[in-house]
Amino acid sequence: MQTHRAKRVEITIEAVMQSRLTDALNKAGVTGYTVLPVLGGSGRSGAWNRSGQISRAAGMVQVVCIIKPERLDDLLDGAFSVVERHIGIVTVTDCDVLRAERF
Amino acid sequence: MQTHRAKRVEITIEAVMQSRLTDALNKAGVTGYTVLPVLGGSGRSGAWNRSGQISRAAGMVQVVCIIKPERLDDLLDGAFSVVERHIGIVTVTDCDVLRAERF
Amino acid sequence: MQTHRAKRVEITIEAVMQSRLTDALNKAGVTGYTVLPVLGGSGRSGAWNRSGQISRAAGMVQVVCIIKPERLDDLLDGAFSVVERHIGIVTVTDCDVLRAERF
Amino acid sequence: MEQLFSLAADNLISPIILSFVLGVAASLARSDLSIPEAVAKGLSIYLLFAIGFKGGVSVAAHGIDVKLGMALLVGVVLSAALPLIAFGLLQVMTQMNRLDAAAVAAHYGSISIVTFVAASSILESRGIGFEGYMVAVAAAMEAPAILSALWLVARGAGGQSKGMDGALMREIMLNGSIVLLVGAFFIGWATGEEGLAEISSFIVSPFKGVLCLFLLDMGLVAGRGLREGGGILRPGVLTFGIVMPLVAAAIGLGAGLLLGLSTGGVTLIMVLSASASYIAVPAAMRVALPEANPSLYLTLSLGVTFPFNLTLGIPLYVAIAQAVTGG
Amino acid sequence: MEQLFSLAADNLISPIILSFVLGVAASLARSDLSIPEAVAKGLSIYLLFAIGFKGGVSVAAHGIDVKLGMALLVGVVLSAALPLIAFGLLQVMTQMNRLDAAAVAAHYGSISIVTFVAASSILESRGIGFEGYMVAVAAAMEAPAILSALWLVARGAGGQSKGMDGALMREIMLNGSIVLLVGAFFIGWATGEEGLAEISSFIVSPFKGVLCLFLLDMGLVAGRGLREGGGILRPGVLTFGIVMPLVAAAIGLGAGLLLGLSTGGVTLIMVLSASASYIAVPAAMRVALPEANPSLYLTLSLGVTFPFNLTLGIPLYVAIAQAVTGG
Amino acid sequence: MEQLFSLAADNLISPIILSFVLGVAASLARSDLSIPEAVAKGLSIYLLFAIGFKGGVSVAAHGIDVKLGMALLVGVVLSAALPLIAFGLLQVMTQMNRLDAAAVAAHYGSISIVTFVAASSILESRGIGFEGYMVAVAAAMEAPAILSALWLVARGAGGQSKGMDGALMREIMLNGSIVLLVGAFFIGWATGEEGLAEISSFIVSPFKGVLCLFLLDMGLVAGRGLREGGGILRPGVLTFGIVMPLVAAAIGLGAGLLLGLSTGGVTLIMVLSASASYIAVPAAMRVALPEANPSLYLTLSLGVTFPFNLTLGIPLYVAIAQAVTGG
Ligand SMILES: Nc1ncnc2c1ncn2[C@@H]1O[C@H](COP(=O)(O)O)[C@@H](O)[C@H]1O
Ligand SMILES: Nc1ncnc2c1ncn2[C@@H]1O[C@H](COP(=O)(O)O)[C@@H](O)[C@H]1O
Ligand SMILES: Nc1ncnc2c1ncn2[C@@H]1O[C@H](COP(=O)(O)O)[C@@H](O)[C@H]1O
Ligand code: NA
Ligand code: NA
Ligand code: NA
Repeated sequence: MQTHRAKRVEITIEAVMQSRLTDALNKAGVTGYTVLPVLGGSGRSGAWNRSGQISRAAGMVQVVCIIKPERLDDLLDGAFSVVERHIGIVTVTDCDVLRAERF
Repeated sequence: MQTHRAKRVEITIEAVMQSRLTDALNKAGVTGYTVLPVLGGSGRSGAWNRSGQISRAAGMVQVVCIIKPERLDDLLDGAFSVVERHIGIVTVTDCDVLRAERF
Repeated sequence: MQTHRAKRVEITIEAVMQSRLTDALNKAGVTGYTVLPVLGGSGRSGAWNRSGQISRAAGMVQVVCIIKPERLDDLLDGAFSVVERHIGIVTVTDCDVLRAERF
Repeated sequence: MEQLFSLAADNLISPIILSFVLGVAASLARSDLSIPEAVAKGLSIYLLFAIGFKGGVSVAAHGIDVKLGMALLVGVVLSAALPLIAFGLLQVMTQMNRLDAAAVAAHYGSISIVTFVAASSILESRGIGFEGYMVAVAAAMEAPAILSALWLVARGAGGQSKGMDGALMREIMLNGSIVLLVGAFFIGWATGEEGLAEISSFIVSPFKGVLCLFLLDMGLVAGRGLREGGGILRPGVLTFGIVMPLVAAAIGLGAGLLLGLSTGGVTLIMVLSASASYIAVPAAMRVALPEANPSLYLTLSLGVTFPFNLTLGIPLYVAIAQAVTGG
Repeated sequence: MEQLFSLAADNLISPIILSFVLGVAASLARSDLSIPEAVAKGLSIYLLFAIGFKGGVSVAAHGIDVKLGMALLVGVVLSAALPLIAFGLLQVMTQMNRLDAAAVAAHYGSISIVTFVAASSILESRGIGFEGYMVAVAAAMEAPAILSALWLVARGAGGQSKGMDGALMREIMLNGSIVLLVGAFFIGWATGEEGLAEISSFIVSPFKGVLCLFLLDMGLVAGRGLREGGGILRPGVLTFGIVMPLVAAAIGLGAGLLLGLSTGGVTLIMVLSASASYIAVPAAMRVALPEANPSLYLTLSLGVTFPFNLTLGIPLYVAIAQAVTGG
Repeated sequence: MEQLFSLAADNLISPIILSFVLGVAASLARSDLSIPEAVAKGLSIYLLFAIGFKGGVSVAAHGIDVKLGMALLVGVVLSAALPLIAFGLLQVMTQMNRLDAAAVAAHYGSISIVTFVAASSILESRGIGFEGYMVAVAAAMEAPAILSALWLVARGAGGQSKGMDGALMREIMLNGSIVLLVGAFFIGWATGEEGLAEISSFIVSPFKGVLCLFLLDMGLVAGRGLREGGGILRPGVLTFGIVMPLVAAAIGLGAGLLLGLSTGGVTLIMVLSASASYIAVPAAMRVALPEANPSLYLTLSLGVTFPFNLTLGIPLYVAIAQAVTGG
C-alpha cells in the first residue's frame, strides 16, 4: 500500500495550556491535530496522577500532529513559543502515512 | 537487552467505526491491538472535543497495532478497507520490541 | 529548531502493575515518564474493554518514557524485571526532542 | 391565545428551561463550564431508566390497553414516513444535496427522548395524565426513520450508500437507549406499584432536578454546536428546523386522534413526531453515510429544533392537544 | 418449601434482580448499553459509604455487642479456611491445575460486598433485623483468603509464586473498598442516629434505586464475561460455582449459630461465606499469580456464583436461617 | 469559651468533617481509595448548582436587599486587598521569593467555595439565617485577587510576568464555577420558591450527603498533597497557613459589620475572607506564573488552610460573629 513520509510530533503539556498551544499551531498553519488524555506522570517537578492529584488544575494532555516533513520547523517554532516557559515535552518521530493528501 | 524490529501502526478513527476496524484487522490476521481514548482534535472537518462536543456520537479512538514488518501490508489493506470512506488517520512507525515471540 | 536524538519507550501493562513498574523505573534511574489511559485491547489472552470488561481490575495503562539513547538498556532491564511474568508490550522508537537538558 | 402565552411564559421560567438557557449562554460566552462525559452519560442512564420504569408501572396499574399494539404500529409508521416528508421539504426549502438531505431527514423521523421527558414532566406538573405505554412508542420510533433515509439514498445516487448491513441493523435496534428504555419499561410493568414504592425516592422525587443538570449539559452542547456550526445554517435550513417540527406535530396530532389517545397522549405523540434525534441517528449516519456532513444535521437537530421544541413547541402542542381533545 | 418458593419468586420480581437480569440480557444480545466506568465506580463508592455508615449507626444505637470481637475473629477464620475447602473441591470436581485452583479458591474465601448489600436490603424489606457490625465482619473477610491461596501455591509448585511481598500485603489491607467500608462504619458509629438524620435522605431513601443501577452494570459485566469466557466453563467447573456457595453457606450457618447471631445476622454470615470476590481478589491475583487464568476465576465468580446467590441463594439462606433460628 | 469548645467538638464529629478526615487518613496510609475525576467534578457541579439556586431563591423570597450592591463591592475590594496583606505577611514570615509569594497571595485573596458551602451548611443546622446573596459575593471574590497578584509581580521583577492577557482575563471571569454559581443563582431568583419546590428533593434533601462524599474526595486530595508536598512546608510557611485565615477573618468581620449583615452573613464573609482558592487560582497561576511552584501554593491552600477552616476556623468564626452581632 502506498505510503508517504511524514513527521509525528507529540507535545505533552499542561491541560490549561492546551487552547493556547492549538491557537499557536493554527497560527503556524497546522490545523490537524489529535488530543490524547494523560493519566499521570513524573518529571523534575515530581509525580502526579489524575484521581488524587493535589489539584485538578494540574492535569496534562498530549497533542499529536502529523505533518509533512517540510512543515516541521514552522510547527516546532509555533509550539516552542508556548511550551517555552511551561513544563512540557516535545518529541518528533519519523513515520509513514496513508492518504498523504490529507496533510 | 535483545530487541526485534517491528512496525507500530496507529489508526485514529471514529469510535462508531472501532468494532468494524477491529473486525477487519482480525480478518487480516491481526489479533493484537490496543485502543487509546482520544479527547478531541481538529482536521479538515473542524475541531471537536469530548466534553461539549456537538454530539457524543462523534468521538474518536486510537487503535495501535504492533506487528512484524512482513505483515504490514496485510494490516494496511485490512485497515484501509474500513478507513477508506471515513475520516481517520493511519501512521506507521519503525520500532523495536522486547519479546518478539508475542507478535 | 535544535533537536536531540532520544529514545521513546512505550510500555503497555496492567494497571495493577503500574506502581511496581514506575518503582522499577525509578530504581533504574528513570524519573521521567507519562502515563496514558488505555480503553481496551486484544491479544493472546483475548479482547477486553473498560466499560463492560469482566472485571474493572483488568484495565491497562501505557507508560511512555523519553530517555537519552545511552540510558536505554538500564531502562529496559528495569522494565523487563516487572513485565517479565506479566502480560504487556514494550516498544522502543527513535525520536528527536526539544530541550534535551530535561532528560 | 392568551392562555397559550401564559403557558409558554410559565414554561420558560421553569428551572428546567432556564438550566438549558444557562448552558447555551455559557457556551456562547466561551466559558469552560462543562459536564464530564461520564457524568452526562450517567444522567441520561438515570433518565431513561426512570422514565421507562414509570411508564411500565403505569401500564401495570391501568392494565394493558388494547390500543398499545396499535400505538406501537402507528409509531413505527410515523417514524418511517416523516423522513419522506422531511426530505421533500428539504428539497423545496434548501439547496442541500440528496445525501445531506437524507441524513437530516432520518433525524426528524426519529425522536429525542429528552424532549419527551421534558414534555411528560410538564404534563405531570399540570396534572394532565397520559398513557404509560407512550414510552414504548418512543422506543419504537427511534429506528425506522434510519431505514427510510437509507432507502432514499439507495433509490437516488445508487452506489453512494453502503446500504444497511446486518451489523448496523443490529446496532440500531439494540442501541443502549432503546434497550434501557424498553428494559426499564418491562421491569416497571413486572414489579408495578410495589416496585415503584421501593425505588420512588430514587426515580421519582429527584427526577426534575436531575433533568435540570442534564438540560444544562444539553445547553452547553447545543450552544457549542451553534457557535461552531452556526455558520452552516442558511436561512432556508434554519426555517426548516422550525417548520418541520410544526408539520410533524400536526401529523402526530392526526395520529393521536386516530388512536383515540388522552390529551396527554396526544401531546406526547405530537412531541415525538416533532422532535429530532441527536444521539442514535447521528451515530448510525456516521457509519452508513459517512460522506454526509455531521455539522449540518447535528446543528439543526440540537441547535435549532431541540431548543424550539423545549421552549415554544411543547407548550404549543399541549395547548393544541387540550383545545382539540377538549382535555 | 412453598414459602421458600414464594420467597424466591418475590425476590425474583424485585426491581433489583430484574435490573441485573436486564444487564445480562443486554450483554448477551450484544447491545452497546454500558455504564461509564467512572459512574459505576461512583455508584459503588455510594453503596460502600451508605452500608458502612448504616452499620456503624446501628452499632451506636445498640451499644457494642460483646460478640463483635468474636464475630470478627470468626470472619477471619472463615475467610482463611474456605479457600482450603474450595481448593479441595476443585481438585475433586475439576481438572484445574494447582495455580488456577488456588486462584479460584481465593475468590471463594473472600466476599462480594454487593451480594451482602443485596441481602441486607432484602432483610430490611422483610423486616428482619441484623447486627450492625456484620459490615465490619464483611470487611474482615476480604483479605485473609488471599493469604491462604498464596500459601497453597507456595506449598505446591514452589518457585511458581512470587509469594506475598510487603507492598501487596499493604495494597490488599488498604484497598479502597475496605478502607471506605470501615471508615464509613466508624463515621456512622461516631455520629450515630443524629448523623444519620442529617444525611439519611442521601444514604437511606435512594439506596435501593442506586442499587438497581449498580446491579444493571453488574449484569452487563457478568453477561459479557459469560459471552466471552463462558466456553471455559466445563460442567465440573460450572457445578463447583453452585456447589461451593452452598457448602460455604452451610459452614457459615454453623459459624453464625456458634456466635449466637440473630436470624438476620446468621443469614448475612451465610451470604458472606457463600459469596465470592470479584474486585479485590482478582486484582491481587493479577499481581501475585499472573500465570493463573483470569477468565476462569472471573467468569466463575461473577458469571455463575454471583447470579446464583443473588437470585436463588439469598432467599434460600434467609429461609434456612429463619427455620434454624426460629426467627 | 466553653460554648466555643462544645461548638467545635459538635462540628468535629459531624459526618461532613469525619468524611474529610477519612479521606486524609486513607491518603496518608497510601490506600488506593479514590473518587474518579468525573464523579468528583459531577459532585462539585451539583454543589455549585444547589448552593447558587438556593441563594437565588432566598433573594427572591426576601426581596432585593439594598445592601446587595454594597456587599458585592466590598467583596471585590476584599479579594483585591487581601493578597497585598498576604504578600506582606509572607515576606515577613517566610523566605519565599517574590514570585512564589505573589502566587500564594493570590490564593488567599480568592475563596474556596466548599468552605463556604460547609459553613452555610453548619449555619443551617444551627438555625442561623444569612443573606441569600452571599453566594453572589462569593462569586465576586473569586477573580480580583488574581489581578492583585499579577500586579505585585509586574511591580517587582518586571519581565518575569507575562502579565494578564485578554484570553486569561476572560478565562478567569468565565470559569465554569463562577458561571454555574451565578447562573444557578439567577435561575433560583427567577423561579423562586415555586422553582425550589419542584427540585428541592434533588438540591435540598440529599445536599449534606453529597457534601460528605465531596469532602471525602477533598480529604483524599489534601492528604496526598501533604504526603507529597508536605516537606515543602517550613515552619514559617505552615504558620502563615493558619495565621493568614485568622487575619483575613478579622478583616472580613470588619467588612461584615460595616455592611450591617446578619449574624450568618457576617460569618460567611469571614469564611470567604479566610478561605483560600484551590481550583480557579491554581489554574490561572499555571498560565500566568508558570515559574511559581505549584506544590507550595496547593499544599498550603488545600493541605493546611482548608482543613484548618473546616475543623476549627468555621466554629470559631460562628462564635465570634455571634458574640459580636449578639445573634
Ligand atoms: N522523560 C520523560 N518521558 C516522558 N514524559 C516525561 C518525561 N519527563 C517529563 N515528562 C512528563 O512531563 C511532565 C512534567 O515534567 P517536568 O517538567 O519534568 O516535571 C511529567 O509529569 C511527565 O508527564
Ligand atoms: N494532521 C493531523 N495530525 C493529527 N491528527 C489529525 C490530523 N488531521 C486530522 N487528525 C485527526 O483526525 C480527525 C478527523 O480529521 P479530518 O478528517 O481531517 O476532519 C481530527 O479531528 C483529528 O483528531
Ligand atoms: N500486537 C499488539 N499490538 C498492540 N497491542 C497489543 C498487541 N498484543 C497485545 N497488545 C496489548 O496487550 C494486551 C495483553 O496482550 P496479551 O498478553 O497478548 O493478551 C492486549 O489486551 C493489548 O492491549
Ligand atoms: Na420526530
Ligand atoms: Na466467601
Ligand atoms: Na480568601
